[in-house]
Amino acid sequence: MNELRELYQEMIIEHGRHPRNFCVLENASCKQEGFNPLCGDHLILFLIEKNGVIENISFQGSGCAISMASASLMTDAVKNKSIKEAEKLFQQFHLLITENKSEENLGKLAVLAGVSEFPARVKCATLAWHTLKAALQNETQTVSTE
Amino acid sequence: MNELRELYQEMIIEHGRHPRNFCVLENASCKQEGFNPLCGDHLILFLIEKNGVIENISFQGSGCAISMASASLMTDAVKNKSIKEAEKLFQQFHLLITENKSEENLGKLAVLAGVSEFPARVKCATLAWHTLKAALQNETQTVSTE
Amino acid sequence: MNVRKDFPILEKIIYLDSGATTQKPRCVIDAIQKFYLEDNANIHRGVYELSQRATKKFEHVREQVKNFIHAEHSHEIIFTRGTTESINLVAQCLSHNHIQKDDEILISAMEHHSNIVPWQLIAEKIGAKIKVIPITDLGEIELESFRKLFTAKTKMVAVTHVSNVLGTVNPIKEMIRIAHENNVPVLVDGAQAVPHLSVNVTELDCDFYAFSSHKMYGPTGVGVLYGKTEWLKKMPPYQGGGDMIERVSFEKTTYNKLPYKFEAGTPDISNVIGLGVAIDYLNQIGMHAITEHEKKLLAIATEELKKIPELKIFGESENKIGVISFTLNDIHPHDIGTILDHENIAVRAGHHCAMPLMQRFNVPAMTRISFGIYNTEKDIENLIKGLKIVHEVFHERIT
Amino acid sequence: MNVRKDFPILEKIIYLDSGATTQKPRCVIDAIQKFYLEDNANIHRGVYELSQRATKKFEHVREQVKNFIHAEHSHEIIFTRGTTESINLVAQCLSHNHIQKDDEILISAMEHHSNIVPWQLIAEKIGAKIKVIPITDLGEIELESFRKLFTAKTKMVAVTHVSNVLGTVNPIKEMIRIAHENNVPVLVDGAQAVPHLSVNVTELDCDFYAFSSHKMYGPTGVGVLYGKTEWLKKMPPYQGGGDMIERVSFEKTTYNKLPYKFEAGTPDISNVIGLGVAIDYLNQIGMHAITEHEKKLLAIATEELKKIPELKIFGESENKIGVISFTLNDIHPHDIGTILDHENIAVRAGHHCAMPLMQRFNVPAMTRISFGIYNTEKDIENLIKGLKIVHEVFHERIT
Ligand SMILES: Cc1ncc(COP(=O)(O)O)c(C=O)c1O
Ligand SMILES: Cc1ncc(COP(=O)(O)O)c(C=O)c1O
Repeated sequence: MNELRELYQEMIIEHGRHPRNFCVLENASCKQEGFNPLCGDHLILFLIEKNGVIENISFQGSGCAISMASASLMTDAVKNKSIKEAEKLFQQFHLLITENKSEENLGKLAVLAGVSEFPARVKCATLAWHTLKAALQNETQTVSTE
Repeated sequence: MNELRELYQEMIIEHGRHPRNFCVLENASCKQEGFNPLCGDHLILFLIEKNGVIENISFQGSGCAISMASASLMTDAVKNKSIKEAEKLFQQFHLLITENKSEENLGKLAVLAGVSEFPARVKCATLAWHTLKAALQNETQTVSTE
Repeated sequence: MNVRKDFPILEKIIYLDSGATTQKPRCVIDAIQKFYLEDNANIHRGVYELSQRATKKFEHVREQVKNFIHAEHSHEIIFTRGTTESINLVAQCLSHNHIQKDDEILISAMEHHSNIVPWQLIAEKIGAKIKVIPITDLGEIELESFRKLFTAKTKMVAVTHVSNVLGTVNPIKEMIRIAHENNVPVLVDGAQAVPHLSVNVTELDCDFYAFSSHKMYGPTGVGVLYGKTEWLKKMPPYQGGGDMIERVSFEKTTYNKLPYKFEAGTPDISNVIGLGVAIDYLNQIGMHAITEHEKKLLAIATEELKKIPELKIFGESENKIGVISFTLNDIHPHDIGTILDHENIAVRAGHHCAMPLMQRFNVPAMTRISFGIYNTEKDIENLIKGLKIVHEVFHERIT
Repeated sequence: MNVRKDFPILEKIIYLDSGATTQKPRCVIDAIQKFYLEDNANIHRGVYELSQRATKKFEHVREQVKNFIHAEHSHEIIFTRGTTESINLVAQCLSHNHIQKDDEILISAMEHHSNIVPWQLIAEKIGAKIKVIPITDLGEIELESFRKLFTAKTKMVAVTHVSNVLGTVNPIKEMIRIAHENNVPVLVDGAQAVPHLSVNVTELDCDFYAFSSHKMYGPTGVGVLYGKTEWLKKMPPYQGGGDMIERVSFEKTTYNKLPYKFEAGTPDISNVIGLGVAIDYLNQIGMHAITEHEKKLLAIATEELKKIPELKIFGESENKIGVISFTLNDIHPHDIGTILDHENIAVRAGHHCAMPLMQRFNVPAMTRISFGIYNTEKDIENLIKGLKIVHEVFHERIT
């Protein structure tokens, strides 16, 4: 039960149910789809990027609590960050959820540390991030974490 | 070694090397092909049948000693026999080479009794017989014992 | 049903995912080992005794399969890799001449991807159309609609015997009758039927019947396609290679007789032998006893699950066997699966390879439990306890 | 090579038919058992730990195969049923757009039926032509003729790495170079190479490479197709079903990425895991040591067999590995096989699934011995003794 409580913290369930930045950005400079065929998690990321900075970001979609909370927390975390910073954040985040290591203060993202005990859920927690990465690299295909 | 000598009796090797009735019958009323894809044994049976009697029979082909000897011995055995008699002979012969039982005097065919110790070779010993049966039933396809 | 001792793995897990693949009884596992230790040789080729013995054992399984599904001839039993390959084989071979441009293929709204995509692939290639047989909210085929779907262009019906999501046992005998009145052949996807029901292809009068060894307590890597002789004869060969030929030359190649025409290359010999042992095992228990056992579990589980508020079951046909798919409030099945797994309970969460069916019921995913011969009431109790923990984690209490 | 203890079956038989299928080491047999006892679950689907573990082990084998044949990416490794299916997959997928009416496919005169019939099937269907690369009396590809066979219509070369009858190791690197100069892709049938030689597909630069687990000390039911990413991306999907799709709807289905696009349905999970253990086993012995061991046996056996009067060996290339096919006077190979079997020696007799090659050498059948890592000089001694008995039975004495 402890590991479960670690994974499904209040904040995750809350963000999962009421995700932040959950809307369409009409004037998005970039739109990217992400998909996890295993469990059907699906999201579309909207992005306004200017001079290497993520000026605004939002998403829509459906999926498990982990994937929705992660997308919600990510959009909060990378807003107004530079692309470089966002990429670094992803690296740090990845380390956190796979090895439960964190070298820096990840802020609210740290609530997802419990994922490290559930390797099967890493894909859920990273779907939004992989989609962001693809968006920043201007890929055209749907991103898949399968 | 004993079982081998039983199988490869003088007469079999001799018939295998110098098969009887090994020729084309120009005026055959029926021609039937037989094939064993496993070992490549192959023969063509020529037949003159009149009023239910096998008036003449011959074959050509190539294959192992058992299949050639069996074809040679069969053609000798069924010549001038009625179709009914030939069919009965096949039944008896089959019993001999599968269970080493013989209810009747099979004449020279009895030298193939050793096949009963080599189930893998039953197909070789019966190829000619199956081909004959098909010929008498007027089948058009190549007979296969595979 | 006193079989748990035959499945050592069940000491470690509460396994409620037999619909995905069943666990294997000790006798099947042992048979594979014994084959490799004592009988291993390639088949249909060697003149030596070892190979003959392997061939005999392999071909004996064909007989066993024939008897198990009550087919008329063992040459109507073709070994494939699984249900998926069996269906692809039929789709591909029929696309050579039977199904042509503008022709129509009927499949139901509850099919597994394995009985959708093969038809889509050939339909796209030759310009044929797929038409969907609708289902009711209870999860049953709409028979009247089915009847009306036939036109002069209808060339194939492909339908599942038992739904892997809804558990519905479809009225395939009736459906086959209707199709045959319209001169249309029927392929039945029996993947979820053969492990649970006594199947009689002769009585059903189906033209093709497909299923997988790994879902019926046998090893992976083996499936079966049953096909009526007349169809198998009409169909062109499937793949080229060893065994499926009679004679090969660069000028002209002739094909082997049934069933070998459809079995190119070395088959999965050891696992076919394992399937034979699985069939013996099932016969020993008796398919009738299995059906009854699983029906009982279904009734108990359905009753218990219905007590949970906000739990919605999909598939409520009267003719239903051991599968229950459900959603629980707005909790995503993936989260339910993780929490149950943490309690050592294996269930399936997702689209169950039936995305169009998810669309039909307008949910992205479901949680599914499915029963096998080894499940018990205790497993259901544990499941219910597990679902209470799901609620707790998500801050809701089951009353 | 001290490996016989790993193969209990060899206590009972002198096995000289590894070209048909190899025996399996204990570790491979045990791994299959262990999988079913501890890890059995369907893969790529379950969210629970058991399924995740099975998936991980399965995908790990893909890595192992990649490393074993020195491919660049593990997504270039596709699991099939065997060499035969691998070749059929390529032939079928390329017949959709790459190979068209009147195009030409080059195959050699020494191909196994598995690398002839799949091309004949598609050639017949689309109206393409098969052209045959001739071989010399020694059993070697005529490279100059090969070069001259290319025309603007040539769309495919399919050639075996090692002949299953002649033992010839073909100059495929050179052949691939020539084909690529002509912008033609090459499929290599590696069924008889992978168990005996260290294979490097990157260095060879082949476009496709096919082989079977059961011929390399692994279980039956599994094969591999290596394909270059660019080709695999260009090719349409092979079969439809679970796993190979991304999203399915009745309107539009999108396919999964590589390699899953080509792997529909539940694969032969337990045997893929067995293949992984076989690769570990081979790596432990070392492919170089294996090649050397078998070359030594080949030299000894060739010398001994040549002492037998009227024995004629087919295939006398300098580049040859552990296979010897021969005829003995006018004694039919089938009779030789039976007599040797009676002495407990398993050899192959027949056309070896290479009828056109039999025609080339104008014999209906041959007797073949083929070596594996477990064979010894003693096996060769026994073979020679057995052949003396053959002579005795047929009333001839070997001097
Ligand atoms: C109804 C149904 N059809 C087909 C399949 C596919 O079976 P396999 O993956 O063994 O080919 C399944 C199993 O997932 C199934 O439940
Ligand atoms: C050269 C060659 N290619 C292809 C095959 C066919 O392999 P499989 O039967 O495993 O598909 C064989 C084995 O018989 C072979 O020797």
